[in-house]
Amino acid sequence: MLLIECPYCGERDETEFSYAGEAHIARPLETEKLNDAEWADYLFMRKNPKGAHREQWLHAAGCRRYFNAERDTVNYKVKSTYKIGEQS
Amino acid sequence: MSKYSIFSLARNAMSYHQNWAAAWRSPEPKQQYDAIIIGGGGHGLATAYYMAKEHGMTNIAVLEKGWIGGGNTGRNTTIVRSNYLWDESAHLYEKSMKLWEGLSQDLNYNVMFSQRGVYNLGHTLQDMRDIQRRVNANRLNGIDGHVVSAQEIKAAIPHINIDQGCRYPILGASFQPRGGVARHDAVAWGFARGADRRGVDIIQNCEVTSILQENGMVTGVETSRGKIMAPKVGVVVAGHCSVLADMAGFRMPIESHPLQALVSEPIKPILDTVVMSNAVHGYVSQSDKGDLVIGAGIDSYNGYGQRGSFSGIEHTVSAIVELFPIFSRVRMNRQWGGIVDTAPDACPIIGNTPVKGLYFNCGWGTGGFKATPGSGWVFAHNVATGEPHELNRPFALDRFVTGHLIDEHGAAGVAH
Amino acid sequence: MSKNYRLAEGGRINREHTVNFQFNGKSYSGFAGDTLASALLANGVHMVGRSWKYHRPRGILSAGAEEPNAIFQLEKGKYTVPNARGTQVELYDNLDASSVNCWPSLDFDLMSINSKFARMMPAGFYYKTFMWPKSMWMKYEHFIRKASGLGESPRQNDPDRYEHAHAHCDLLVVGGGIAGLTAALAAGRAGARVMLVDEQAEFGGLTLNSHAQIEGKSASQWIEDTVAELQAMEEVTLLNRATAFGYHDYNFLTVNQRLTDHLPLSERKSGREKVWQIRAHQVVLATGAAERPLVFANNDRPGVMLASAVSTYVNRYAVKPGNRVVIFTNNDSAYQTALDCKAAGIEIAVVVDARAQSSSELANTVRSAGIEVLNGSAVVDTSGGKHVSSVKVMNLAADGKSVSGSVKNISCDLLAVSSGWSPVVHLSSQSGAKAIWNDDQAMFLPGTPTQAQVSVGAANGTLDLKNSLHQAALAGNAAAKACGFDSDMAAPSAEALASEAILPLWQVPSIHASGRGPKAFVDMQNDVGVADIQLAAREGFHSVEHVKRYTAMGFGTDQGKLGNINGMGVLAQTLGQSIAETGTTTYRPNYTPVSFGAIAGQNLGDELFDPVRKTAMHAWHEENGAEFENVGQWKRPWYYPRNGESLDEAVNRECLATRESVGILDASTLGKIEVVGRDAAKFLEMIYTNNWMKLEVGKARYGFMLGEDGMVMDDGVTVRIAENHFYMHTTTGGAAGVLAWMERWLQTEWPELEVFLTSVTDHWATAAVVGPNSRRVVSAVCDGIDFSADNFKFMDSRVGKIGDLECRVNRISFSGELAYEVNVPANYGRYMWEELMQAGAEYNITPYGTETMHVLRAEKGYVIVGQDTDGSVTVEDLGMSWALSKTKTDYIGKRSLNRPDTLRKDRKQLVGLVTEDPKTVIPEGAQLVDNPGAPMPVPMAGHVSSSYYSACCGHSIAMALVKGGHHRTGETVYAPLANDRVIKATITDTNFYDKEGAKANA
Amino acid sequence: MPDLFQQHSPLVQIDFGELQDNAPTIEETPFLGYLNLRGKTSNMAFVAAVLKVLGVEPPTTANTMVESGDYRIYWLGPDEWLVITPTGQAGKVQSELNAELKDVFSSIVDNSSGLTLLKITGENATKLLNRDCPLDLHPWVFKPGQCAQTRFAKAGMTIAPLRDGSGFEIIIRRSFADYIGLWMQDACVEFE
Ligand SMILES: Cc1cc2nc3c(=O)[nH]c(=O)nc-3n(C[C@H](O)[C@H](O)[C@H](O)COP(=O)(O)OP(=O)(O)OC[C@H]3O[C@@H](n4cnc5c(N)ncnc54)[C@H](O)[C@@H]3O)c2cc1C
Ligand SMILES: NC(=O)c1ccc[n+]([C@@H]2O[C@H](COP(=O)([O-])OP(=O)(O)OC[C@H]3O[C@@H](n4cnc5c(N)ncnc54)[C@H](O)[C@@H]3O)[C@@H](O)[C@H]2O)c1
Ligand SMILES: Cc1cc2nc3c(=O)[nH]c(=O)nc-3n(C[C@H](O)[C@H](O)[C@H](O)COP(=O)(O)O)c2cc1C
Ligand SMILES: [Zn+2]
Repeated sequence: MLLIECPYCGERDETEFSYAGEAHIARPLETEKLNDAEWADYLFMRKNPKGAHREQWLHAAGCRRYFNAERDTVNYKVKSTYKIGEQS
Repeated sequence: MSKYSIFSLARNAMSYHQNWAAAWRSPEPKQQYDAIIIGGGGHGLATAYYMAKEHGMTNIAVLEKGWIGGGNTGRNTTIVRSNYLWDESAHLYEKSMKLWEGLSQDLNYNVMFSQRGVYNLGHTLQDMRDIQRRVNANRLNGIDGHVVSAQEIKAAIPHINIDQGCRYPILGASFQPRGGVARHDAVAWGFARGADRRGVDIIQNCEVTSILQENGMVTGVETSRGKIMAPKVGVVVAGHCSVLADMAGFRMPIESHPLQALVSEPIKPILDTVVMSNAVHGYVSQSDKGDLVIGAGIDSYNGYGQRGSFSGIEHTVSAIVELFPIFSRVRMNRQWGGIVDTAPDACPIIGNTPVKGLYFNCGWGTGGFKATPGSGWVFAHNVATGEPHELNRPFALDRFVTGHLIDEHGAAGVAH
Repeated sequence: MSKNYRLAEGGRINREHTVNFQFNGKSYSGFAGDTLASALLANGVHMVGRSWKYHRPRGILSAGAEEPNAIFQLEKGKYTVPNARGTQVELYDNLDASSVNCWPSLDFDLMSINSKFARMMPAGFYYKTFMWPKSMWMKYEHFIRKASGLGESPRQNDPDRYEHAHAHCDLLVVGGGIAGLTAALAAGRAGARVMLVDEQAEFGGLTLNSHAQIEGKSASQWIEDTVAELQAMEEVTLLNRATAFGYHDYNFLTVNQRLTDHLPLSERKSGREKVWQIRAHQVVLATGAAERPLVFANNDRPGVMLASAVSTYVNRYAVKPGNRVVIFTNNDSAYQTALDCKAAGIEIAVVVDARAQSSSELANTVRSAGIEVLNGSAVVDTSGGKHVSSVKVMNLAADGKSVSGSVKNISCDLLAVSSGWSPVVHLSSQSGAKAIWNDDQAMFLPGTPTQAQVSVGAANGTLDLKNSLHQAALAGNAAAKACGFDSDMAAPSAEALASEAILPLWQVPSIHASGRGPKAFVDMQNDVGVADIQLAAREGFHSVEHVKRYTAMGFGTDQGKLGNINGMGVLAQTLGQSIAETGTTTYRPNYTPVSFGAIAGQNLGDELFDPVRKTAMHAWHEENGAEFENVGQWKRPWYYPRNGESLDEAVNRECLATRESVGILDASTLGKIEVVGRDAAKFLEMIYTNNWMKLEVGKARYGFMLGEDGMVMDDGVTVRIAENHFYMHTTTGGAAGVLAWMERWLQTEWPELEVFLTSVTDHWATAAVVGPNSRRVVSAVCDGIDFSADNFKFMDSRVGKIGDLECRVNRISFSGELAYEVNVPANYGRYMWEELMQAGAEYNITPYGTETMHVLRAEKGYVIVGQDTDGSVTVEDLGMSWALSKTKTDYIGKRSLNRPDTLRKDRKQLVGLVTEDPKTVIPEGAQLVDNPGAPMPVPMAGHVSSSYYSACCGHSIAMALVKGGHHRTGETVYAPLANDRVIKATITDTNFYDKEGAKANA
Repeated sequence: MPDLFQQHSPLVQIDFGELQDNAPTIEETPFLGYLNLRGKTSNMAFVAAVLKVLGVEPPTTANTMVESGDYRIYWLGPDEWLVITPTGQAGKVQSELNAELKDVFSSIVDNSSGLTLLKITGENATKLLNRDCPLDLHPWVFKPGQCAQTRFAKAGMTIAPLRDGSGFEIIIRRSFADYIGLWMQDACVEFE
């Protein structure tokens, strides 16, 4: 059971959050200019690393903010959490 | 090597079982093979088996980082069925079902495939529409199944709660009589023994650490036990497929999630079919040892930890007690997790990759055990011939580029 | 009738309180404070069950959680519990226990014939046989299944309730033996928030048996005083009968507290069990150690018992487990058992010690008490039918690898065994610390912690009192300090006791050739013997995980607590490798099994399994006889049957009444989101597929939302309330998802946009007033609005009043009728509804539910996302490309619409269907084919997503997704049904009623 | 204002009157005014406007609340607050805020019918709430002046300790209120 530090509210139980997948995937600015493969890359291709992972979470039952976390996908330890737009 | 039978069992009993041969050898890896299969789960072993059996390729190695069958094959809830919605998947899973039906005999290894039927319950009007749609499609695809009413369910499963006043009353179900369960470990062992008998080297404790390529063509792999060369490499590593893809230099549309399961203490037979529910979110069957085998959905986050969160267990167990209130005093014995490779459309990815000679078979996610023989069979064809079989062609990686996704979330629904 | 093995004095039982109970239909008595096991032993009952596979007689082996054999069915009927461990069942009045896995009776068990065929049933025999003939497998399996399992599931619903609790503490101590008590005391005195849990009824652990002294008083006095001191501390919580069964990430532990199982059935009430979910800053594991049995031929006979268990029965329960005992050990601790037995008047035949010599103080005390010790010896076999009557002893080589010399037969009725101790590293291992093998101590010790936890006392391999206390005090102090408390408690004093090294002995060498001779058991519950492990290794199952799965070692209700380490030792020996190389299997929750009911807690049943969301008018709907439909978590009126009407009858009536006069629908469940800010319109341009910049204030527009994959995700009408203020509707089921989705774009992708989103779903109650007379009804109720057709047009939004109450009225229609949606704050929802009903009375205003709503919208060809779409349908597929902006360069999902697959001409497209026979309604979910006679697999053209009988049209109508359907109008398709019926239908457009839209615009 | 008696609380179908002897007291305070206030505290105009209307700046410390006269302001997020007003005053406060914030990026949404408030007091209040709320409610950790959004069972809630230490107030959504009420009633069986 994860214990996640919301950068706004502090440490809270995992059940207050919902997971929102890989972080730092920017939406392409001019989507029309992408070919199908590049678009597929944005849509579907994921790093899915074994180890350090940067991901988004939503503090759904709390402040309703999305934020980023760096979490290890093997031992599940959250190394840091940081606000959207910030670097960890 | 002797065939397994009641007679060989009796004969060996006379010699106090001192003379059984190893089910598979434990050879040292050779430097060069015609093909390498990475991943000694059910799918990898089946691939090697069918490559040897159907395509005459015997100079093959299966490389397994741990012990064979120790991945999802060894930790799944063993539900087998083929009642998928879309034609592409229905045909693939039905191929697998047909192979299951003769598998013990083909392998000369009893995988205890038990066709006790599978119920997929519907709890809302939309559930029932979806069930109708799927069953109708199945029937036109030659796959058995019918829609049953709550009363028919009750008649077949006396202990289920069909009280219409409960939170999500059971309105009906789809029922596939040919569905059922199998002894998961035996599937890995049976394929391993079958492959080994045909000359395949099964090499355990051998982790692939990099994929060797020259000019966009695969040449072999680096492993924890040294370099092993081969012009063809099939990757069948389930939850680890992104890790292997990374070694090969491309990305996959896959996320690896923990999927948990649990068992009760062994009890006398009380449930002789398989019951699955999307809406209430849980499924249960009873193993031949007597434990209730229970599972539900994935944990939301990516994870390679083979464990998930307790909240998932809590929800799963309440779903089961909601469906079967009489199990309330039965006790949960053990829980565990696997690493499932989920694809955006809940369908597998089987076929060629950007690297020549390198083939991937993954994305089975929460429901690939049932596909083990079929997946191995088509992938053997793909690796051996270099071209996909008709059955796996729709499952190529490029569907994510064209947009031709095969959305089986409805049929896959609750993890299974 | 039964013999009395109760000692005249001593023990921690309450002799004032006799407790009568039943076992296998016979009546017995014991005392309060007994366990079922101790009470049976006091009555001379050792044999309590049969083994799983061979149905061998089995007796009580231990006195705790590790028990593999003494498994009972407790009670009958609704209170029945399968697989209860008799060693942990507290005796209560009229307890009714019976043996499991034997038929017709424990003494005469038909299946014990399996024992005769044991040779045909080695490990993994299933996999080698039962394959021919193929058709017979399901029959074979039927019999295999019959033989499987231990106890019986209840057949009735559970009368008990279960509870949950969340808790937080500075320090959680698991295990209330002297080590746990000491750690808790140190932190507790420092003022920390401490929780101490122990699975037993009493705190004190193993030391409750002991004659040792702590701080100059008897151990039991010290325990009593310490517990009292802890109980008096405000921030300390002690939970007894509470098992920590799982250790998860982030120091999250689950504890199951049994609240009533120790009470007679008649006194039980309220919650039976409580599952605590505890987050602890620090954890001290003081879970003790479990003694290992020794492995030799026929080591499973009733009357063979762990030496420490013998001591426990004697000292704690004042029970003599036998009259004449042989003690067989490879380490010092069993010598204490010899002394305990002697003090209890049990005759000691001999102490058989595998070690060539033993000269510790304890061993010497035993010798000087006149007890014979045979060093360098081993018990190689036992005799006796259903109870041990004698043992065979031989000389054992110094390395433990062979036996020799003559066989001594020694008679006895009790064999106490000890193969050393295994620290209970389960929770520590679950926490992520991989147990480490220690050769000197011949045990797995807790590994390096990966979380804030530490093991102390016997759980840490510390088998002496003084050091246990010392470690525990240190750990308690350290934990308190880590939480910011000043703590420096000195360890309670006790005397050190030196002991001699253990001689690891994983199996007593057999006098028979490999695989022959009587079975020597490793895992008693699953009947795994030495020969099974050797066979597995021979067959190539070398990994300990393979051996586990091939032999079932450790799979039972005891999870191999006693057998696993011995099994690993045997495997290591067989493979010629060390135990460290062999390793353990994975430790996983649960430490001991936990009722499903306890894990589910209160979250069950019609009200609490999942939230039931109700609108402000819910009570009215109930009072007026509505049947409800689950839509997401909401309960929505489905239809309002009158005088026993069927669904169809009610719906036909509701439809006609609405189209002919006026109907009313509770539309409160639709998601409602306020979109506010300078960039609100700009934001909607990205979220919706159509244009929003130019929408006039006071006007509404219908829109589609796509996922980035281009598929329809949600739809709804959005009203522009002010220049920078929109009021959005989502589908009922989609509300939460849509809000999170939009927030995600705003917060993570376009933070520069000045837009705020607020959900107001719960704030507004909405009534849709629908039908030609709707204008009359709403204008009678709502003041301050000009309802005239010219001034309040279709898709207009107005603010008015109901009395003093402000209301918002939108002229939107999901039915093709003239219709108004009236919104008021939900506290007034019922008031508004009743006002409308009253005003509508003269027009026979008819409340209708979701079913009629579905029919009305289908008559107009309006789609329902999730019914007519399934995540693979585009707006174009729905034939609604008018809703796709041609001018916008981008919106969510737009790029995906140009992928090759979305451009395909043969995509499934939404069409209407009219059946040949107007009365026939095609079932929803029917598949459509062009040629019903085609051979299998029959190519499918599409499927029916919505289908109804339309009373207004006078014929059935349907919507279907058909391949290339937009170009197939007028063509025929067939719906082959499961009952072999085939329905013929013609493809039409999807608008079946009032094609020109005159009614909605009236 | 329309007649108050025309209002129905979301808990109209639940009676907390007769709970077990040792159960905490559960009382609804229905019909308070609730405004959802959004804005950027980096914008001085926003802060000033709030100060002017409510007499206090919106709290910027996470998980805290402030009181000002009849109003209470809960921190809900970095740019989000819940303003609680006495019954019937939400509309007035909303208009005042709207007037002051006309040209400031902000949003004031009336959610008065969307929420309701329960006071849970008595010795076992914490126990009852922790039956299925994962938050640490211990007075060392969660003090008067603090507040938090969290969950109770499968529903969300906003919770704050009462000033006098007698228990907590929780604010819950209308459509989940019945569920939470039933859950609590059921849980109270424990407190015989
Ligand atoms: C809890 C749970 C329940 C499930 N229930 C069902 C069900 O009821 N029905 C169903 O049909 N499916 C179910 N599934 C899914 C099913 O288990 C999997 O889809 C299927 O077993 C996958 O088989 P596999 O052989 O591809 O993968 P695995 O069995 O996981 O095999 C992959 C192997 O690759 C090895 N490997 C990984 N990386 C390397 C490397 N670098 N070098 C060498 N080897 C490597 C791994 O060690 C592993 O042994 C369930 C899964 C889980 C976790
Ligand atoms: N001489 C020997 O060989 C030997 C062997 C073992 C122990 N000992 C002595 O016994 C004493 C042991 O004291 P200790 O306190 O370390 O151990 P203990 O065995 O006395 O206490 C452990 C306690 O933990 C409880 N427990 C275990 N797992 C639990 C769980 N998951 N949840 C809840 N409770 C759980 C048990 O009920 C028990 O009360 C020491 O004095 C030690 O020297 C001696
Ligand atoms: C179908 C199935 C049935 C199982 N039955 C049992 C069981 O009866 N007893 C048990 O202890 N474990 C049982 N397990 C769980 C295994 O012990 C083990 O936890 C699981 O295979 C995952 O491996 P791991 O825990 O070693 O990581 C079962 C597993 C599966 C997949
Ligand atoms: Zn937060």
